[in-house]
Amino acid sequence: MSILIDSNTRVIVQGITGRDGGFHSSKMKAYGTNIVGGTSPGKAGESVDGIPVFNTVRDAVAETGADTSVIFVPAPFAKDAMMEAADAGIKLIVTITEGVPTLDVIEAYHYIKRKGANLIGPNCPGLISPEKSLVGIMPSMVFKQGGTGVISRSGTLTYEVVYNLTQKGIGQSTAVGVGGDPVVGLYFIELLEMFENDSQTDSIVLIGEIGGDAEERAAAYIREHITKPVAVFIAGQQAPPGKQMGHAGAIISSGSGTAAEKIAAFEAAGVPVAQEPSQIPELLKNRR
Amino acid sequence: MSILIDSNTRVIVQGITGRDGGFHSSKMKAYGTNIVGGTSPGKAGESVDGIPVFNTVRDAVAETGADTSVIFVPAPFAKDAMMEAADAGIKLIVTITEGVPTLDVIEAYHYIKRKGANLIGPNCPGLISPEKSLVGIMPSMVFKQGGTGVISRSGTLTYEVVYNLTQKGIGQSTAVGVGGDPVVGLYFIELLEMFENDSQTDSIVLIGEIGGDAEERAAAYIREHITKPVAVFIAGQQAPPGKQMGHAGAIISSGSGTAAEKIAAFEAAGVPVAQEPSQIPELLKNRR
Amino acid sequence: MKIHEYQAKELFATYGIPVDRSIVCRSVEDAVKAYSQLDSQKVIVKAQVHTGGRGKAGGVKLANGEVELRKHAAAILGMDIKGFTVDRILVGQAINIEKEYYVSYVIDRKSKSAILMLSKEGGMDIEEVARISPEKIHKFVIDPSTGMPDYLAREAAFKLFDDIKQVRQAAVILQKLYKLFISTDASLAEINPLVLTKEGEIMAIDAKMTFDDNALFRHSKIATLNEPTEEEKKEQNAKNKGFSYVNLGGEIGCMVNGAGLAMATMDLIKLYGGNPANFLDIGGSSNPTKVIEAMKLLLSDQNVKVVLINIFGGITRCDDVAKGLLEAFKQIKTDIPVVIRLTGTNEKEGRALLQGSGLHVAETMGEATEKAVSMCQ
Amino acid sequence: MKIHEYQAKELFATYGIPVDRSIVCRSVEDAVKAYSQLDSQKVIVKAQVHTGGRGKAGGVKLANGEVELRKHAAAILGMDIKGFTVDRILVGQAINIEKEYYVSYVIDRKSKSAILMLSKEGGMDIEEVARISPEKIHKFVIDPSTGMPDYLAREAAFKLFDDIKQVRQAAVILQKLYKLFISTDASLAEINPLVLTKEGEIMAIDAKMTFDDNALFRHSKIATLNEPTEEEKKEQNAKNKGFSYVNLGGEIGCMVNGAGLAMATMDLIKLYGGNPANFLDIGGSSNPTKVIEAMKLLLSDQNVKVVLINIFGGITRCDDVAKGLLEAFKQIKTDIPVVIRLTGTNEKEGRALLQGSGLHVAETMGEATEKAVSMCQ
Repeated sequence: MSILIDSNTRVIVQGITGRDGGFHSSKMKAYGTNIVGGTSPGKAGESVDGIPVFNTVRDAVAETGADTSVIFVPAPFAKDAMMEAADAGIKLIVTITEGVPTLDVIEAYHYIKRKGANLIGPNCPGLISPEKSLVGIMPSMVFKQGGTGVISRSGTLTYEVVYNLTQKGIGQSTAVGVGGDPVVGLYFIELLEMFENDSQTDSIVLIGEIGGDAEERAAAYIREHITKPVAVFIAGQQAPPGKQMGHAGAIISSGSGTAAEKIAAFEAAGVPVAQEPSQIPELLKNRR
Repeated sequence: MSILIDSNTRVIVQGITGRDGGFHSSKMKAYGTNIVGGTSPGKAGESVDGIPVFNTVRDAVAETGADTSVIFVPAPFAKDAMMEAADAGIKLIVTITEGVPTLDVIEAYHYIKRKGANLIGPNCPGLISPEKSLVGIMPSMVFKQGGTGVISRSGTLTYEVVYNLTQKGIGQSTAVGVGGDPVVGLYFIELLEMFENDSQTDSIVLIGEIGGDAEERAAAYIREHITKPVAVFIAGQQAPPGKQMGHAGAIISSGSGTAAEKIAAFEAAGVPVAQEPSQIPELLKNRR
Repeated sequence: MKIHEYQAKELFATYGIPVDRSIVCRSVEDAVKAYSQLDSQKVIVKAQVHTGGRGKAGGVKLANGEVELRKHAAAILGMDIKGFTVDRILVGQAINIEKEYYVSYVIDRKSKSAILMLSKEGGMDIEEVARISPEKIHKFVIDPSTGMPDYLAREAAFKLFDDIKQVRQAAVILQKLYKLFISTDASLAEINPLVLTKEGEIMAIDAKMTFDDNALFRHSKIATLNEPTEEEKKEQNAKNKGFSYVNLGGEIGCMVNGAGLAMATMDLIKLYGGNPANFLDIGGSSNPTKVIEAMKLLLSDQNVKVVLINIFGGITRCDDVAKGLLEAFKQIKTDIPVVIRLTGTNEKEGRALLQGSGLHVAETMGEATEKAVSMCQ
Repeated sequence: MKIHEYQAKELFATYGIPVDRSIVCRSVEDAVKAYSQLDSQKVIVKAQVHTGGRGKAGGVKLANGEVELRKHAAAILGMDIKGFTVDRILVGQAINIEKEYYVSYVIDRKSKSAILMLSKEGGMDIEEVARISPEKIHKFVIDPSTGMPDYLAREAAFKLFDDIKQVRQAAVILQKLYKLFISTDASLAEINPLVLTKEGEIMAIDAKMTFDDNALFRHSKIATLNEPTEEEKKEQNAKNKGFSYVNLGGEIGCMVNGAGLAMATMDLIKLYGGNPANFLDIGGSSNPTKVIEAMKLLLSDQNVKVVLINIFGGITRCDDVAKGLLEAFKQIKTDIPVVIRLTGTNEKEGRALLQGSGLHVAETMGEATEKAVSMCQ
């Protein structure tokens, strides 16, 4: 087992004829992901790297039985793409697109939820269940199948952490990049719950950063509900208030959302926090 | 048992300080309905016939634990009242108001459904579970507790039929006036299903009329799913096409929605159709 | 409430939906002036009436040149189409049609939603298409909270077109038509046909809209477009007094409280061998002034030979109803026999009060109807 | 993106939200002219700066008469408030305030919604209210598909007012402010205080709005109101080149691919006893031109003594990254030492390529950071 995606997941790519969509479709397909189709209005009948293209998500779902979609369309069209996927019956929508207006995300998120589907992203690297399925833009070669679930607000920092895990022989059940925007889909608590319930997962790594209070809420949730060992890294201790650190969501506003508060919350909950990414494998081992 | 309402139902009246709202609140209360409160913005703290008035439905629900609301506000405000009730957690919304714009009903209906609640009406007389609870404007004295479920698109025609039943000693489990507009809440199929599953109900009377094809769909549903005896009356055999017969929904458009089609559908499904309302008790008895 | 094609096209234009250039005319001279303004050798002349089937009735003609235009305009103006006299025609530039499509938004009772209907079989009667080849009609149920987002409009447009440029054009039209439909509380917004021109444009060359009467209070501009027929005026007058009235042409006038019971009463008259003169629902209560007004309405119909009053006394008890009726009939002088049937709460007391009033009192609907029918013969 | 109070008030007025009469002025003479136009003995003079706390800084004054106005205007214009120089003031009619309230719409990460916040504690810093008496703040989570229907606006307004007339006034303001918030893709729309005047009017006498940078593409008018500081301009320039850059004032310049890793790198520098000069995320790929641009940016900071490059090679393999770096450093001439740490796919091959290039190569983040810090001392 793993969470959200596995070797049975059937994926379509929205925006498959775009530069990024095409490039990563091939990457995902090469990794072994069941990329069953793609969409690009007006290009039905064409194919990208052998993957059939459809005009609409509804057509793609009808023809391929897809249950998951990964979205690469430009930001102004991302809301429409997310809603199209949900309306067509897609159950997991992974939005890679960066720079989507927040109110668009809010609208799409609530619509997706109402349709009984899940959203990951936007502005995220996607997710991977190593050696089963990759949905997104993660560099698959740093991952290895195993028992650690990874949840992260970041991209390369996740790869850094995972690379350290893999090098120490600690594989991953599923790694999810939740996205760096202030409002995104699945987040710490939902994913912690999924990992807690996943039989393959034996430990969890949570990578947080400044901005918002999701880490604080996650810490409280872990104390109450998570029995598996968790190790944490928080980025942005040196970030000045009021400045956006790359990710739109990584900003200390009105003095709250600091790394110090977050680290304190995890420590208060008895969850070890790494000082550098390379300490994570050790912290996990110590807990086991 | 009965369906939708019983002696535990806790009812608030939206628009309780209006003429109709006040009059029928007293009637319902006198019948024994648990009228626990009413709303009228700006009149919190007042009372109508001993019933406390609140500014908002949310306040009323918080204070009284109401689960059902009956709406008497004027048509231009009915949509807002329905949505307010649903948003405040009311589970059954009964809209008596006549003349509500159809698009308002559509919007409110979908919102109510999304909130997991049920709508009856608008433009309906409400419903009654005799000797338990009356929510609406039905003349309670013609009803008698018993085993026949009644579903009707009409008001006085329902009373006429029920009066005939009661006089013949046939009581009712619940009688529901679904409303005479083209778009209303709970309708034949949902209510047939509820009556089929209700242990008190031993037979069902369905009173239809011209317009739409809900009777045809009900006939098919009865054939497939209803094991209890059903008797039907359809009004409007003499109605000319294109003319609205009182109810906004009672209109034969483009040659469809005629009484003849509906009667044929029930007969084809083996459901007896009365030629006059007074035959209904007999038809029910014949089936038992 | 219905409006004319030319009025619907004005609304279309306001909402940015492309329509053919056309001018409404009330005379042949107007039409000739319009012809020169349109600057097109061929024009279409179309009767503007509140009914369908004008084409079959000869109310739509293509005119090649001014002479033909004069001929057709003269022929169509004043024409009678299903009881409607044509007093306006629409003169429009003839369009080079490549293909015709059908598009409409309409209220769907079953899904309790607005739905979009599309078909490649444009220009035909859509009920005909529905009957012969229902698979050629595509339906989209619209979620009122999201309306017509880009993807849905595109998805719908793909049902009609393959070329992405045409799909995009059509999608925008579908979105604008939806906006018009919702913003005006329409119950129907139909384009039949929507055409693809030989020049590659997509436009509406016919337009039909009807509106929700219950919502006219918030659309005062549209309400001013109302043009009721004589019969509709009578119905409207009744409505203003709190009645619902429809003339049925028979001899037995009926007055009933409640629409369902009123329909059942007219059906019963027919069942017993009579002919109902009307449908008349006097609404919930039955106070004397309402009864007087209703009787006046019934008696204004020359065909009426008997009046049948069928009242169910519920919240208002039968004895109170009877008192009201007696008071009303003190003021109504007529030779036409009146049969009254009174049922419901306190019915015996009610009927007792009516005894000896000269009104014919009955206990059941059946008895009352039988009486009324026999008095008619 | 922030705008000034006077600009926000112009938006308020466009959306029908009542505001006090006020005029923006750039000089004392302007202010005197505004005074005569306002025709009010007492006026308020307020600094227009993109920061809070202007009141405490002396940037808000009540002027009774022209002499006082001149004095205050002269004092405030040119004032420095938290590093912002005041070049504009807003002169507004003084209002007879009965009571002050707080109202705002803001994006809430937890509920993933816009929320409405209200409090009877108006005029105060809302974070202060939240800290001391959170029960005095009322929050309404807004369903984006229904927005602010009448009932919800009324419900919210009842949290501030008891009188139904005031409730209705306030409810309309709440609906209009929501419309403004949504229509402009705002991330904050705050009225603090919303006041009830002694005359019974409800109006906004302050206005604060910030906007979602990601949505400015569809709000060109609002985008023109952008007034970046010098620092923000530098950040904006970096952004236009595909970077995220924030100056931190230390000596170790860093260049990292990915925001999270960049934050982790600056944290590690501090942990190892150094001071990061900046946050710099050069994004996913690391082609030579990007590296050159990023180096120019780092070297333009006079404080930078060492540069630390931390690259995770994922989709782009480390050997390809190394080739790019070598190519870039052929064109960059600098005496400042550069430490490079390269990890990820094909890292050994990558590091091998960099050997002998004059760049200091490290294997781990720890090692690289240690090196950079020691070089700095």
